[in-house]
Formats: sequence, structure tokens, C-alpha cells
Amino acid sequence: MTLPDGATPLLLGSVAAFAASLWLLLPSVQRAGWLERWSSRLGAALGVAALAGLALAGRRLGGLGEEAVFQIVAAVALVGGAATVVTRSPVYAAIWFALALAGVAGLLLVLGAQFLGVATIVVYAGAILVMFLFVLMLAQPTGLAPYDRVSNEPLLSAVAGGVLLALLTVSIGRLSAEPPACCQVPSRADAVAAAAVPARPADPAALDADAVARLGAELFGRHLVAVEAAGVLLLVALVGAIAVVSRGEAAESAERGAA
Amino acid sequence: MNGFSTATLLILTVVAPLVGAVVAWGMASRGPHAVRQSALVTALVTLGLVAILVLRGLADPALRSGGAFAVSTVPWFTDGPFDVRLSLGLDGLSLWMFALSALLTVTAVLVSWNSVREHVAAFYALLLLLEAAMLGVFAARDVILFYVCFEFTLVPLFFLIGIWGHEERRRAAVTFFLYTLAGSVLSFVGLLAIVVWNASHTGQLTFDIAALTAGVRAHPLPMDGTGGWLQWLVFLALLAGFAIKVPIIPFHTWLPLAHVEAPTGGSVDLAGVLLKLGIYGFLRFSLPMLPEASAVAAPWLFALGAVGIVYGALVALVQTDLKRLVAYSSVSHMGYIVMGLFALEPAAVEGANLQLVNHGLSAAGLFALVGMIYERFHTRSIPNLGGLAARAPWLTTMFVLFTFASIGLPGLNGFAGEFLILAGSFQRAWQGVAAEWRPAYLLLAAGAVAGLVLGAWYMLWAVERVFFGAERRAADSHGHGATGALHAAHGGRSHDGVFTAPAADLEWHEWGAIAPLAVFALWIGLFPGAFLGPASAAVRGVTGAAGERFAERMHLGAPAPPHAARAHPRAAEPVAMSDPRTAPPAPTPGQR
Amino acid sequence: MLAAAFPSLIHGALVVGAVLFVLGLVGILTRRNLIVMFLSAELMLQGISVSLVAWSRYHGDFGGHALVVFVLTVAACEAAVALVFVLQAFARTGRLDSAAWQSLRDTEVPRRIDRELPATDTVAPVWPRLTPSGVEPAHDDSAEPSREHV
Amino acid sequence: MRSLLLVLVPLLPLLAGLVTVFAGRRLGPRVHLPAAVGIGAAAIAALFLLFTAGGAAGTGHDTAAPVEHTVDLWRWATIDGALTPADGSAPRPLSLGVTLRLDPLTATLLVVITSIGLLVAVYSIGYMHDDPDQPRFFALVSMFVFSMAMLVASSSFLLVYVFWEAVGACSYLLIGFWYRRPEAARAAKKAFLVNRVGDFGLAIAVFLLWLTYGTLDFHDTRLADGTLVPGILGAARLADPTAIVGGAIGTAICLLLLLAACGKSAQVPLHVWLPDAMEGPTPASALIHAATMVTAGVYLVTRCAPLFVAAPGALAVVALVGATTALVAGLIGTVQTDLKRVLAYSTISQLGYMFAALGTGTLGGFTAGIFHLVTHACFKALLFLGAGSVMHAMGGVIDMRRFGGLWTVMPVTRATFLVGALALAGVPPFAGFFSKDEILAALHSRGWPDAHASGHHDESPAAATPPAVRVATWDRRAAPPTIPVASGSAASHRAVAVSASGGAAAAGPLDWLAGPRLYRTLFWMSLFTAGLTAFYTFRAVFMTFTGPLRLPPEAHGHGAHGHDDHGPSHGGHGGHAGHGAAGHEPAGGHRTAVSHESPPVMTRPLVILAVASFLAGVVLFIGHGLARFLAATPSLAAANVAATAVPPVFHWDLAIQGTLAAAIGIALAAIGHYGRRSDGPSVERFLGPLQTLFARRFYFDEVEHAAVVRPLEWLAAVAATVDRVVIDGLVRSVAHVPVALGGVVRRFQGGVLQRYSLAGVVGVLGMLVALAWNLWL
Repeated sequence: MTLPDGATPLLLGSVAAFAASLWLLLPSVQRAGWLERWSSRLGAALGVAALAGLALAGRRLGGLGEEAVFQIVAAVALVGGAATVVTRSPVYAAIWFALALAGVAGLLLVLGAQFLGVATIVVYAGAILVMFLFVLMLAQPTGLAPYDRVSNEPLLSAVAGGVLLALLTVSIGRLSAEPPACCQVPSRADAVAAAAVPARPADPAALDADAVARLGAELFGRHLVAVEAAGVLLLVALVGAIAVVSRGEAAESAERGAA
Repeated sequence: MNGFSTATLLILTVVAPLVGAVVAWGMASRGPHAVRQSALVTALVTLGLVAILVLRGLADPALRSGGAFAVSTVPWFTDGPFDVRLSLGLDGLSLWMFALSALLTVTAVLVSWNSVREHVAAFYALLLLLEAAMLGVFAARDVILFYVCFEFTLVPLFFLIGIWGHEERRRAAVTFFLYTLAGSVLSFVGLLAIVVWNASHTGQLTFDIAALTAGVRAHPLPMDGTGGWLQWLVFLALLAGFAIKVPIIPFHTWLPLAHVEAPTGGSVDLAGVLLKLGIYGFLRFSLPMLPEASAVAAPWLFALGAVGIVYGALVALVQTDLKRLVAYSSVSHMGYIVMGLFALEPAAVEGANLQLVNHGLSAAGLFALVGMIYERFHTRSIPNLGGLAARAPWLTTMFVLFTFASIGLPGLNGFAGEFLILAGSFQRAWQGVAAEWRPAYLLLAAGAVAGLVLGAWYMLWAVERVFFGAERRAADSHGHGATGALHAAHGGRSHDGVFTAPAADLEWHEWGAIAPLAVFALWIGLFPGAFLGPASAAVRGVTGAAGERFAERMHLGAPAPPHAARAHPRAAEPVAMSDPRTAPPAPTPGQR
Repeated sequence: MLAAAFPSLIHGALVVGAVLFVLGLVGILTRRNLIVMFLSAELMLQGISVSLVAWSRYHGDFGGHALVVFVLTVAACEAAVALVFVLQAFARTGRLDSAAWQSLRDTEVPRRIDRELPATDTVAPVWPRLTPSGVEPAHDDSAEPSREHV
Repeated sequence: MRSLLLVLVPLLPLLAGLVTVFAGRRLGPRVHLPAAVGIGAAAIAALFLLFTAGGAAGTGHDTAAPVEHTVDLWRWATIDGALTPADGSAPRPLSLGVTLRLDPLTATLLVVITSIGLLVAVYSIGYMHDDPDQPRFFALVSMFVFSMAMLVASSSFLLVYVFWEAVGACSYLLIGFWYRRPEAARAAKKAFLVNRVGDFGLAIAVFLLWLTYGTLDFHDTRLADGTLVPGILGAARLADPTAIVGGAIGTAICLLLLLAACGKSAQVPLHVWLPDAMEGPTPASALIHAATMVTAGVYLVTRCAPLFVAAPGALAVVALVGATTALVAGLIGTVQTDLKRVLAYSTISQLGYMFAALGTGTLGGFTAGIFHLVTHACFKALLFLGAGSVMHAMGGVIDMRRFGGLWTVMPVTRATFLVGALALAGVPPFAGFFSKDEILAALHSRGWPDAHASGHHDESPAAATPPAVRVATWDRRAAPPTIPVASGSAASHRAVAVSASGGAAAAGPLDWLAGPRLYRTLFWMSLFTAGLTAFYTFRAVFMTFTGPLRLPPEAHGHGAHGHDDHGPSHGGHGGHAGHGAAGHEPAGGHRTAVSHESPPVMTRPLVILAVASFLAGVVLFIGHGLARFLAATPSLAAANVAATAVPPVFHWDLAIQGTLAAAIGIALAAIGHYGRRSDGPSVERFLGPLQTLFARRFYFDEVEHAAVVRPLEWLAAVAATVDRVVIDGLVRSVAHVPVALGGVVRRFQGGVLQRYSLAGVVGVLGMLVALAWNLWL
């Protein structure tokens, strides 16, 4: 693999640590009591190590993380996500998920997608997550359900995830190795060097300017039909949900009657 | 009828049973008797056509010169690189088996006359389908056609066993089907390998057996490490299919099960024809196309055959189920055929080829008779039977006749084949192998002869227990409520109700089933030359190459080896002289 | 903004998106609580969104952004419908367990049941419970004292 | 003409048999006609042949011109180029033809077979006349006569093997004629199997002959291209002794032939089937198991005389087996109480005699063997038929202790039986005396070669009379017998020595056996056996016919009509109800006589045979007619056989010795049994433990059962178990492999959704990894 020297072992090592920490943290029956405690601590340590390793690898890859803000929000997102997956209690999981959402929104902002960032916060944290919590409160049995304390094939899944992550990161690393000539965003130095202005607005600043407006133009220009379709989809989902609920109620009452 | 060309006749012959099957199926509404009659008519018509074919073939000079007659070719799918043709034809190898298939189908139809009572139409339709497939196998001159028919014989028999069989029919049918299919699929791969090899060297992708044989002779498959032992692999692949079909021990365990569970008609065809497909495959493909590999494998298959003779006889000795006993005797007798085939001596090979027909006749006759016994007394267990000779003298006579035929009593067909096989085997052992192989070969040949004694033992013991002595089973066989229906069916003819009914002697359809086999058994026994002659050239043709390779492997040139000289004193040579008295004194062998 | 100045940010974002995606994947594969499974699904969507935005920035257009908008939409619909289904499922089985449905298995394969779970040393928190409208809430005093845990 | 007759002799009985088979039921009471007529006509034809076959027989034994006449019927099978001769000459076809031959030996035996067959058939008319299975019986008898005639008339080893087995099958069916009796069925099977063991030897011998000589024909055949293929026993080969293979191979062939002969002729150790074979109808026993079939072995050895002479070791074994059998069977016979079994053992014993004679390997020996065969056929058939007549009268009882004193009751039977007994005992001038004397002479000539050397020098028969001692001293002076001279015209013992090494590439492995010492022993054994024979024969005679009249209850009323042989153990009449042939149910029917002489149709054959037994010896002995006649047989005119000829001499000393032995035996029997109650104490009790040993037949059956049958049965059981458990088990385990694999994969399809999805993800990952592998590496 043609990655910058030294990146590969670091990257793969951190990926392995990632997978291992996931496995350790995931709920499991075999590990109970002190073993569970120690394994969770070890897992957390490994997770932190994996995070650091990824950061370093990213630095090697291409100067990732000159941005403290980026590092912070990324860390928040990742930790939140990981906690979402590994927490026993679904309620905690939902709350962790909210944290992960915040991180993601931050990332989006850093990446210059203000509208999306805000929308994510609003739609997810505002609507979806609350819906989740409501459902939880409707459906959550008392105490910690057994199926929350065991997980399905943790080792194999963690390994699979690690492999996938390795593939993705390595491919990303190679991407940084040779950026595609066609649509590369020139760095400022290049921009200064090459007086010629590329056909598309290559200046990131220009790109950042009135991003929302351009997004709107994009949406209601090229993707107008898609937007309409999305609207219809929302409507259908609404109707469908209601229909299903009502039929389910009917079925339930029928069952009760039968019982 | 002679207006037709033999080719047309052949096509008609192969198609006739198919038509007959449809007709029999259609007769279902007219009741079982109509079905039986229609099936019988079809079988007889087919037999008549076959008889005409055989007669005209014997008149055909091409046959005696080892060629094929009644050749007809219809393009099947010849588009693209493929050249698969529906090409039919008969030659010395297939002639007698072809005829035997038709003959045994008549027997099968007749023995099932009363024993099959439910789904009669389906039964006879399947029986006729089976006949068509058997005829097709022996008439095919194209690999694909051969293989299609070869496999298609399984399907009707699978249903025959699975539907009309006895207690464990399901298991038997599945075992039989899977076991044989597993092997023959491998052999199909082997056949395709031959085809591809031939295509890669001659440039034309042909499936014609004759062309393939010629091509493979011209460019033999590699038989050493450099060629990746291709020929050896192909031979093993073919062996897998054919050895299971024969069956050569230790691949024989499906046979007793299938035979015991099969309905009588199925057993007749299975023992009479289907077992021979394996040997036929050896003769048609392995020996002519893969002579080197055959030469390498010959000693081991020879040994397996000899061992199988004794082994099958021993196992048959302790069987208490009459049908199972006959099945194991089949294993034993197929051992003779395998042994003779891989002795690769002219006498032995021709004997083996004759023995195919012989065993087809005697084993089929024995199975038919066992079926008749079962039909009368509703048991096949030897301890439960006894003294049948008093109840059914003609049945006994026929059974003893076929017993004699199967234990190789001279004057009956079994002897002709076995004598030639053993003579050839001894010849191979005596002068045809390298010195270090000789004791083993002699031992095996002697063991095969000892098999004659064992064979007489188990068969005659069974005869003694079943037919002679005091009547045992016969006396109480009529008390069974379960068999009331059958008795009632017989009762129409019986004088005093159910008593004599189950013990009635042979009826007309049973005579019709058995008599032809007996006639041919005697005929072959008295005049085997008439049956050896037409096949001789073809058999030599297919086994000659392997025999030469074997001689080379044994470091024997064309002239016999020096050690054979001890076996061949001057006394064995023709003495050219008019008056024996003036014969020049011969050098004693010691002077050599 | 400053971020624009550094194209290498994009790689970082891509990596983060990949990690989020993988986390969600693992969550879906391992966790058996339906709710958590859906949270994991949303997590995957988040990872996708991040990568999409990064790509669109990489390519310098807004296609990715637009796609993310649609992702949001679809996620909303999905969440709505899926949660309804979850509720139905809960109504049927009384559990939020994805292993409650094993009818796909062969008949002779035994149903998979969780083995004996050891008692947890940590007392499980008790959450406030909603009751469907129009139904008088079952009054259980056992839950009362543990309210202030929340 | 000759050819036609030669074909007719076997053909007529065959036709008779077929007619009886297919028209038997229709013939009704005259079912015996085809057999009687057919066999009778065959007998007449055989007599004609006998006179036409004489040829040059008159010209003296040692220069007898071989008389041979062959008839080619059809080619049985032909395999071209089946055999490649050693010297690489043109491949030889395996050409198996159906060829009949006529020579003195064949003619003689044909006469014996057909005439005895005719008499037995006629006798059976009365004996079997109300057995419902008559058709089967007469058909089988005709078929047997056919097979036996073909056996002696066939001119190739293949045909010999064919009819060797055919007569075996006929005897199987005749022994098992009353198949309802388990013991009859068992005896039939036993006979066939023991014979099969012999046939095993014959088969291998045939193959070895084919490989050694490149043909199976006796006679020379001329190929299409004019070259002459010398038959194994053809004139071309027999002309020079060196053309016959001796040494190890020759000995092996001869021993295998001997094995076959032992099976058929009931020689030790394969003699066990013959006593049991007495389960068959008595006429069948008389024909097959006394007169004809059992002598097939003798015929075979005589036919192959040149081969045996070329392998002196094998010859010695033949003589040894023969004499041993004679002695053992005689000893067993002394304590049998079953009349038919006494006769059976005497048959075995007499056959042993014949083998001993053949084993001498001299022309005299061979002719003596055949001579004894002929005479024995006459008087043994007579004895058996007489015994049958007795059983007939005794209602199937055959145990001599249960009847006695039939002297007055059955005059004809008594007289004829007595004649037969005298002949068997070898009392001059009855037939047995001459033939037995010939045999003793042959043995003596090998045991004391010098004593017979004189014969050569002066041909006049009178010169044989001087006492042997003087001749011996003279000869010992003349030429030491140690140096063999390689000319057939030397003194007889030298000639024997020459022929012993004649043609043999290397000395046979067993040649050390063949020495005067052996033959001396055998001579004394035979002499002793002669005494034994006389003893047990007359023991039977006295027990049966002398003493107070005693009749078994079966002899009265019910038992005395038909099915005499079924015996008490049979319950035959119940069994016959199964035939629906209840015609003979009313007790007695036409014959209610209590105990009676048999009807004339049965007694006439007895009388004829009695006359034959009385005359045959003298007639055939006068001027050594038979010997000279037989000497023209190609096999016996062969150089190495003819070289062993000694001038026909009547040895008074030997004759006296033999007669004395017989007299002593008869005297002992008289002391023991004459006029006693047949169930009273007998002299055998003085034998002490030996008596049980003899009574248990030297435990042959037990030993063979334990040594052969048991191990084979055990082996069979093992094989069956292996078949069921190991081989079938392997097959099943193969079938289980896919199931196991499926179990592994099924784990991901246990119904848990997440596992399905996990499997999917893993699969996709696998693809991705493969893709990345290809892209990046």
C-alpha cells in the first residue's frame, strides 16, 4: 500500500485497538463483575489510544488537525458514537447519541456546511431523538433488560468493523497520496502561484461565501424534483405510520378480545 | 419389414418403447388389464424389431469385421463449436446386450403381470421408458447421447423401486440413485476431459465415440508426471462411475439393498442389463481410449474381480433372504466378468463379453423366479420356505435349471463364459505377466476357480432348503389375512379356495417370462460359438491396445517371454508332418 | 472559514465519517435492543453525511450537501415508520429484543435463548414511563422512591 | 456307419430322456418305455461298435496299432489367436470342438454303460412302478446314460469336463430323487459339492493342459494350412515319449487329474459322499454309484495313462491313494450293519483296487484296472439290485440286524446275490477272481521287478510257469536293474524306469516315492484287503440269508407296496398326498404279499447279471482277450506305456495267495455269522475300540467338517459382518460429510436476524478485501 512512510503500521495498529476496545466495551455475559469492570476500563483506554493513533495517522496522512476545533468536535463525535453503541442502557445510548450528533453538527460546521449542521441539530436532536426517548419511555420495561446485557457475536462484528475501517482509512490515505487531477482544490499557495482562475470557483473562501444560498439554488435548481419527491415521501411516511399504528391497535384489541 | 433400412429399423426400435409408454399411460382409464396388454404388445413388437435387426446384422459383413451397422446420424445441436449428434448404431459389443434388453423387458412385463396391482399404468410406462433408455445406451454412438441414456436409466428405476418396492423401498431407491449418480457424474467429467483433449489436438470438438477413439489413439492422453497424469485421472474418473455400476467390490453395497427392495420387474432389468452398463462402459471407453492407464490398473482390477468372486460367494453363503442371496451371487458373478475383462487375454475378454449376456439371462431368471415364489408364499426368507418342490414342480425345475446355469454347469450358458474367462486368466497368469507377478496371478486365478465350488455350495444349499425337504412355509402360507386379496385373485383359478392358490405352479405369463431365458441359456451353452463370433472382432478391437500396453509394462515383447518357454515345451507347437510315426525326435524342453 | 484553507481537513473528515459509519455498523450487528439498533443506524447515517459533505467540499460543489438534506429527510421518515414498527413489535412480544423473532430458522434448529445471566452488581436505573393516552396509569409504589435517580 | 452308431449311442438315451420329460405324464403306466427302448437300442449299437473297434487288436499287445476313430459334430467355440506359443510362432487358436471318438477303451466302456443301464432300467420298471415320480426317474436315468456315454466317448478334455459335471448333476438329481427326505436332499448336495472339489482339480488341470500342450483335443487335428496340431493323446505325440511333459508341471497336472478322479471315484479323502449317496433309489445306486459313474475316475486315469507314466511320482500317489482307500473302506465295511452301505464301502474299496492297479503305471496295470472295472460293474450292479430286491421285500428296511434267514423266502435273489458275493470275494472261477489277480500281478510286477523280467525273453506263455525265484536269481545276474537303458524293448523294469524319466525335463518332485518298496507295501495291503473284502461280503450274505427267518414289521402289509426305499423315517405316503397322486393309497393294491420274491421283471436282470458275473472273468481272461483288445487304445499304445508291457502270464502263486486270502475271509465270516440271528453278537466285538473307529468311518466326516466346512462358514460370517458394518458403514459415513458441513453453515441461519446480516456484512467485506487486494497489490 502506498501510504506515507510509517503511516501504515500506525494506522492499522490504531484500527486494531479500535476493534479491540469495541469488543471489550460491548455488553457481554461472560464478563461479569470485576472482569467486566476491568475489561471496560481497558476498552476505554484502548479507545482513547485508537483515537490518538488515528489522529497521528491522520497527521501523517496529510497534516490533519492543524485545526484544534476540528479535533475537538471529531473527538466528541467519535466518543459519542462509540458510547452510543456500547452503552447498556438504551436511554443512556440515546443521550450519548445526542452528544454524537452535536459532534457531527460541529464537524459539518467546520466543513463549512452551516445549514446542514443546524439542520442536523434541529431535525435529529430536536425531533428524532425526542421521538426515540418517547418510544423508550413507552416501551422500556423496568430495570435492565437481559437483551441489553448481551450482544450478538461481538468479537466477529468488531473484527469485521475493524477490517472495514482499515479498508476505508487506507483508501482515504491513498487518496491523499495522489489527489485526482481533475477536481483538486488548489491550496492557497497554488492559487497564488497560478494566476489563472479555474473554471469553477476554486477559492474556498468564495466557496464558503453564501453557502446556504448556493445550497438552496442547488436543491431547488438541479434537485427540484427530488425535493418534491422527498416531500411526498415525508407525507407518505406520516400516513403510513398512522395507518400502521391504527391497524396495530386493531390487531392488539383483536388479540385481547381473543385472549 | 425388410423394406426398411437397418438404420430406420434401429431408430424405430429405440422409439417404439417410448410410444408404448405413452400408450400404456393412456390406457390407464381402460383398467389395468388393458395397460398390461398394451405394454406386453409394445415389448413384443420391440423384441420383434430387435430380432429382425439382429438377423440382418448377422448377415452384415461389417459386423464380423468389427464395424458398426444400422448407423444413422441426426444433428442434435451442432451450432457453435459443438457437434452433438443423435447417432445410433450397433456393433459386436452392443449387439447382444441390445437384444438382451428387449428380451428382458418382455420378461419384466410378464413377471409383473399379477404382482403389480396399484398404479399399473405408471408402472408399465416407467418400465417401457427404462427399456427405451437401455436400448438407447447400447445403440448410442455419441458420447452425449450415451451419457443421457446412461443416466436416464436411473430415473425410471428410481421410481420403480421407490413406489412399487418392498418394505424399505424409500431408502433403497435413494441410496441406489445417489450412489450410482455420484459415480456416473464423475465419469461424465472424465468423458468430457477426453472430448476436450481430443478437440485440443485434432481441432474439432466432436462427441462421436468412434472419432474420439481414433483421435485419442493418435494423441494419447499423457500418462506421466509431465502430463499431470491426465490419463490416469481420467481413467479413475471413469472407473468411479463404471465400478459402482458393475459393481466392483467394495462399491457393491447398494446392489443387495436395491435388489431386495425392488419389484421383480425392476430386479430383472437391474440385474440383467443395468449392471452390464459398467462393463460396457469399460469396453466402450476405458479400454480403447485409455490403454496405458488400463494397463496400469489391470492387475488391480483383475485382483478385485477375483476377490469379489470369493467375497460375494462367502457373503451369499450366510444370507437368509433368498433375493439377497441371489443379489450377492450377482456380485460374485460380476467378479468373473471384471476379472476376465482385465486379464486382457483374447479368450478371457471374449468370455467376459459373452458372460455379460449369460449372467443377464441367469440372474434375471433367478430374480424372476424368486419374485414368483414371493408372489405365492409372501416371504423370501429361506428358513420360512421349504418343500416347494411338491407344490410347484415346474417352478422348482426352472429354478434348478437356472441354478445350474448360474453355477456354471456345462451345457448351460454360465459355463461357456466362465470357462473362457478362467482359461484366459490362467493363460495370462502362466505366460502373460512378469515373473514376479506370476504367483499372485496364479493364486487369484485358482481362487476364482474355487469360487465355482463356493458358488455351487450356496446355490445348492439354498435350493435344498427352499425346495426340498418337508413342506414348511407352503403349509401355513395360506392362513394370512394380509394376503387375502392376492389369494382371492388367484382363487378364481384355484379349486378349493385359497389353499392351492398360492402354491399354483407356473402360469402362462410366468412361462412366457421364464421359457425364453431358459431356451437361450441352453442355446448359448450348447453353441456359444454362434454368439462369440459376431462379437469377437469388436471385442478384440477395443481391448487390443490395452493388451499390448500391458505386455509392454510386463516387459514382454510381442514374442512370449523366456520364462513362458518352460510352460511351452516343443510339444505345444504344430508339427508339420504327414505321418506321425516319422516325426523327428523332439528336443526335450530341458535343452532350451 | 479557516477550515477551507486546509484540504487535508477533508481527509480527517472522511476518516471520522468512516469511523462513525463503522461504529454504527458494529452497533447494528451486535446490539439486540431495537432502539439501540436504530440509533446505530442513525449513527451510520451521520457518518455518511459527514463523508458526503467532505466529498462535496473535495469536489467543490454542493451535490453532497443536497444529498445530506435528502438523507435527513429519509432518516426522519425512516425513524417515524420504524419506531411505529418497534412499538408494534413491543406490543406483540413485550420486549424490544431483535432476537424475539427467529421464525426464519430451520425447524429442527433449536430456538436460541440467552443462557443464564448473572445478576448485575449495578442496580438498574428506573426511568419515567409514559402511558398511552386514555389509559389510567398503573400505580406502582415500588418505583416511587427511586425516582430521584434521574 | 461307425460314425453313425457312435453318434447314436449317446443320442438315443438323450432322445428317450427328452421324450420322457415332455410326454411322461401322457405315457401313463408305460412311462418306462422310452428309457428302456432307447437305452436298449444304444446297447445294441454299442455292441456293434465293440466288434468294429477291434481293429488290429489281434496282433499282440506291445506292437498294437492304435485304433482311433473320431467324429466331429460341431465347433463349440473358437477363439482365434488365443495362445501365442513360446517360440513366437504363429498364434494358436483356442478351438473347442465337440468330437466323439471310438477306440477299444471307449467301446468297452460304452458296452458296460449301456448294458448295465438297460438292465437297471428294466429292473426299475418293477422297482419303481408305483412311484408317482416315475417319469422323472426314467428321464434322469436316460440322461445319465447319455452323459456317461458322452463322457467316455468324448475326445477332448473340455468335453470330458463338461460331462464330468453332467453326470455329477444327474447323480445329484437321482440321489435327491426323494427330495422330501431331508437326508436325501442333504446327501445330494454333499455329493455334488464333494464332486465339485474334484471338478476344481479337473478344471485347473484342463487349463494347465491347454497352456502346456496348446490344445485340449485327444486326437490330432490338421489345420487348414496342412500343419498338424498334435492332440494331447494323439498318435503324433504318443509316438515319441519325449513329447509328453513330465517334471513338475506334468506331475502337477497328473495330481490335479487324480484329485478329480478321487472326487468322482470316491477315493480317500473325497470318498465321504458315496455312502450317503445310498439315499437314492437302489437302481440308481446300482447304475451310478456302483457300476458306471464312479468308475469315471478310473477311465480318466487310464485315458491319460501316457501323462501319468511320464510322471512316476504322480503314479506312485495314485497307487498309494488306491491301496489306502481299498484298505480303509474295507475296514469300515466290516462293521456296517446297513446292507447298502456295506455294498457302498465295498464299491469304494474295489475302486481303490482299480486305482492301485493304475498306479503301477504298467500296461498290465492299466488293462487290469479296466478289467476289474468291467467285472466289478457286473457283480456290483448285481449285488445292489439284489439288495434292492431285499429291501423291496422288507418294506424298505435295510438294516441287516432287523431281518434274516431270507434263504427260503427269496430263492432267486438269494442265488444271484450269492454269485455276486463270490465274484466280489474273488473266489475262482468267478469274475472278480481274475481281475483281482491281474491287479495283484501288476502290483507284484512293480514290487518285485526281477520276478517278471523273464517274461520278455521267451514269449511262450508256458515259460511263465517256472517258479519266480529261479528267474529272479537269473536276472539279478544278468543285468543290475539300476542302469536304465533307453530302449523300450529292454527288460520291463528298466522300461518302466525309462518311461518314468521319459520326456520329463526334470525329475518330478514326487519321483522318490516311486520305488519297489512302495509297491511291495501296497501289494501286501491289497492282499489283506482281499481277505477283508471276502469277510464283509459274506458277513452280509450270512446275516441276510442265513439263520432263523426274521422279518421286520414293515415287511407286512402296508409297508410292502412301493416306495420301499422311503423307509420308516420318510412318512412318504403323507408326502405323496401332496402330489394328488393318491392312487396307491389302498394298502397293497395288487401286491399284498407279506414278504415275497420280487416280480420277474426284477429278477430277470438279476439272473442275467449273475451269469455275466460268473462268465465275464473267464471269457475276458482267456488269452487275455480284453488286455489285447485294450492295448490298441492310443493311450495304451503310447510308446512310454507300451514299453512297460509284460507278456501275459498267469501267476499261480499270486492266484493262490489271493484265493487263500478270500478263503480266510469267508471262513471268518462263517464263524462269525453263519446261521446266527442277524442281530446277535458278532465277531466284530473282538475288534474292541477299533470297532467304534470303523463304525465312525475313521471320523472322516467329522474331520472334514471341522477342517473345511467350519472355517468356511466362519469366514462367510465374518465377510458378511464386514460387508454390513465396514463397507456399508464407510458409504454411510461418506454420506454424512455434507450434513456436517451444512451444520457449520447453518449456524448463521439460526433464525437470529443479526446473524444473517453479520454473514452478509462478512461476505461483502470479503469481496471488498479481494477487490482491494487486486487494486493495491
